Amino acid sequence: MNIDIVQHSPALILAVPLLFAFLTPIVARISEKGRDAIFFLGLFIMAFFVSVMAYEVYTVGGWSYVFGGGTVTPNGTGSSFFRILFVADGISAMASITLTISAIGAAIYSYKFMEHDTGLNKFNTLFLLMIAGVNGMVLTGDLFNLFVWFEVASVSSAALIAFKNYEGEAVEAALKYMILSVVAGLFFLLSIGFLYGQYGVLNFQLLAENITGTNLDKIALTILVVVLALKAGAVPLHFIIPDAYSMAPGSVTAVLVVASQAGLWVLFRVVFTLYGLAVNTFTLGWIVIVLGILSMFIGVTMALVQKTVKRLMAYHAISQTGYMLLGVGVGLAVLGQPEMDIYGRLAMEGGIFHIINHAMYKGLLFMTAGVIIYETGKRKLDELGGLGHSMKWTMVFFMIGALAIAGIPPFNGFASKLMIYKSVYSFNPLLSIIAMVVSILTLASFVKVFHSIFMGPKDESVSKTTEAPKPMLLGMAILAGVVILFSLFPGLVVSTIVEPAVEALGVIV
Amino acid sequence: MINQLVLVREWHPLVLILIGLIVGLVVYVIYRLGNPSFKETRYKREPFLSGNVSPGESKALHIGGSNLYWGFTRALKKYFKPLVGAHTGIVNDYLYWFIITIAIVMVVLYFV
Amino acid sequence: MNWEAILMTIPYMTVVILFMIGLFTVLFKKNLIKIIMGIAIMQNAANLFLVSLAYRRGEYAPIFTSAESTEMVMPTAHALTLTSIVIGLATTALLLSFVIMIKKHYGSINTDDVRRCKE
Amino acid sequence: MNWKMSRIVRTVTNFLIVPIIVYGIYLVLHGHLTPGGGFQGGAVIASSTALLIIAYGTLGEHEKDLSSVEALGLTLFILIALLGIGTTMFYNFLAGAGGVFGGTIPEGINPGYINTGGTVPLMNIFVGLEVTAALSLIIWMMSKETFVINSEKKEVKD
Repeated sequence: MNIDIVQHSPALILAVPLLFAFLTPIVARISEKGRDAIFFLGLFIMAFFVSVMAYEVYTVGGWSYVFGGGTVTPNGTGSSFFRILFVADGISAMASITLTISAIGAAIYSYKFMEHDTGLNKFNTLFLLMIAGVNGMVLTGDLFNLFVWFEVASVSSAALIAFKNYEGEAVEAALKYMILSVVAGLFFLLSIGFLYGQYGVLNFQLLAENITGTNLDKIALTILVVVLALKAGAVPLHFIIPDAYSMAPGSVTAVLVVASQAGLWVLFRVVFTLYGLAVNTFTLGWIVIVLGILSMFIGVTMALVQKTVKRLMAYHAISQTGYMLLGVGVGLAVLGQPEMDIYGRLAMEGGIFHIINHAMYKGLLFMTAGVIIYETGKRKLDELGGLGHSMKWTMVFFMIGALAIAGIPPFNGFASKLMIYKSVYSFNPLLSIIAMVVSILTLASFVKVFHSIFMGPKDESVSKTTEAPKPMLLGMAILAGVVILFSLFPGLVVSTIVEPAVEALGVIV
Repeated sequence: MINQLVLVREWHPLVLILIGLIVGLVVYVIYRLGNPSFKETRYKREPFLSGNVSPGESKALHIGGSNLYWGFTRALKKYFKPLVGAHTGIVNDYLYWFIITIAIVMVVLYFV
Repeated sequence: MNWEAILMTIPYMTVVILFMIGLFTVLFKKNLIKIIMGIAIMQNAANLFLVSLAYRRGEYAPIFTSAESTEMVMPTAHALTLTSIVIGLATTALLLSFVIMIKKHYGSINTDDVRRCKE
Repeated sequence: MNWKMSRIVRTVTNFLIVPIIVYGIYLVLHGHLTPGGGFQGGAVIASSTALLIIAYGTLGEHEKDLSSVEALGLTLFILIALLGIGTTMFYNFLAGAGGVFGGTIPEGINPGYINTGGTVPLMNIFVGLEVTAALSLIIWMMSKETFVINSEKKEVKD
């Protein structure tokens, strides 16, 4: 009974968090310590399987894993005609790596962050369920299975948003997040119906082979693009994101950022592999670019006028998502044309590299905001001031995150933004200029936050604040370490992680 | 090998950090050449707050929070007022935007 | 007039009508409970749409042990509908408990009052 | 404040509970033969819990037990799926292997034998367990909230 771990790693990446999520209530009855041990054990075993899968994908190449099927056929045909199929390729490997790093950082951070709250076994279960949901959304190669994991991720993240109750506002944010996710899920179900009705197949690869651009396919594509843009937080649909990020507990927001980026990963997989050249990619590319530009500009201008820390950072998450949409939108616009090799591939690499960069420094920033609220209990920028004197480490982490998000040269934000600027400039100079202006405005708003929180005289009302407890600093240190690692060796990251992801977009393994 | 490891299409973070270190070194050398006995005298007087008494190291000095960019927001009021107004917080408006975006994208994809 | 074809589209017409009713309720009604009812109507419409996709004229239900003939309908659409119903239950239960908590904190479930997270 | 229905309702509920639960268990067990299965059977059994809550006003201090039963059902479901990891996850290793649910399915029209489904009936049982506990918990939590509002007769503007 030799179990080939490598071959089964996609399934085990899902099974382990789910198993430990459901074990938590039982173990919690026996001992509180046991429950936290189970929580971290589950995360580290999942991290092991993610690294095994990623190593296999980057050395040998992707494969697809059929649940309950007879043998694991390399290209997923044969008996897997009607079975649920997981695809382990460049995209899922990179997305799982992003999720694992921020999940481990957030888990260590939340060990101390959540200690004043009751009902912690529910928190652990929901946290693991959200991770399983996001991993499922990214790994799956089956359209309806994608809907199931989309709902699992939405339900668990809505419940986590409503976990800490700030006089009912958190519940309101969770309710809105849930209503929109459910309505979007129903439209998603409609588009699954359109595609299944026409082609009788739900599997990404077989659908991609026989999709022709009929009108019904265009309607299904529109619904898929808009639903996934809603999950990712592009501008006309971004309204739930600021409420959700600002009301969720600090550690949950770091993973929530990756959960909405899973919407982006799936959007790229749908647009590139499922539809590819069956639809007029120039217009589709321009639609994604317009979504990106809107998200960038409106996200940052809204952030400038914000009054609370987390809401400001939430709007920045939206504007950074605009960068990713812009990068990959340019790649999509020139798909199939010769320019693809000149700047299209570079734009896609920049967009996708920006996803993992953003997940790292945005998680870091939200954790610093969480520390400030954990220590002072105040959320509004006007009431905070002079915290730099007592919170040295948090200030250092905040500066690393703020410089990275603003795209200051040595940091990883700049590496991916430079790739986007260069390639988008040769596609259309105006877009690149807008991107640079938005980057300057991002820096402006983070200077505002830094000044109003950390600088200024030592305030008596917040004088008793001490530095954040050790686990929270460790959680932030992990993410800051990854940010610094990516900023020192961008070439390494691009060649090992980002290029296979761009390769995987073109062809389903 | 280092080049392959770090270079991202002509962007080389280590070169920048190296340059930063060198410039830092030069600045430090110039700082050390300075005359340590120089007393900072010129700006000894209090900053001129148009006659008001300076509130000292209290919280009042700290302009922070939302009114840091009041000039920027006031100048672009015509742009910010509708933009901030659009974020009404009512679930129905959020769903309007969702349906409107689907309609627009469907029309654009159909006709172009 | 090809009555045959028109009769075949009746299920899909019902789906459209139901979906529009649900969408109308969700978009224009101000009471949160009514919005959740609208979502439930839309869920039923989506389920009906999935089931009506699987209809094949003259084929039998895919019950293996009592099959009159080997002409059986492909049951994937029914499996999808089952999962969608289960998900519908989970989301409605979560939405309703949120509404209960909002009623406790805000004292009203009208969407015009439930808008502290704005701007 | 225990809010109870009248004695007639309580006695009728005592009689009604048994057939509902038996029918629910039938649905769960024959999931792989007749329409029904884990979720539907669990929902039927959970309706008996709803009946209990309405009649007796309270379910007693069983929240912890219910959430443990739910967690147990789901864990066993995942373990059964993982046991088939030899070939792939969710592999039906019991089908046709003799043993508890491994009987071979006879050809042609037959009433359907319970001993045939492989891991499917086991999964049905675990899902039935989980859904019964989950739905009862949901109904109990929601009714606990509304009982509190009604019983305190708080003036709540609507």
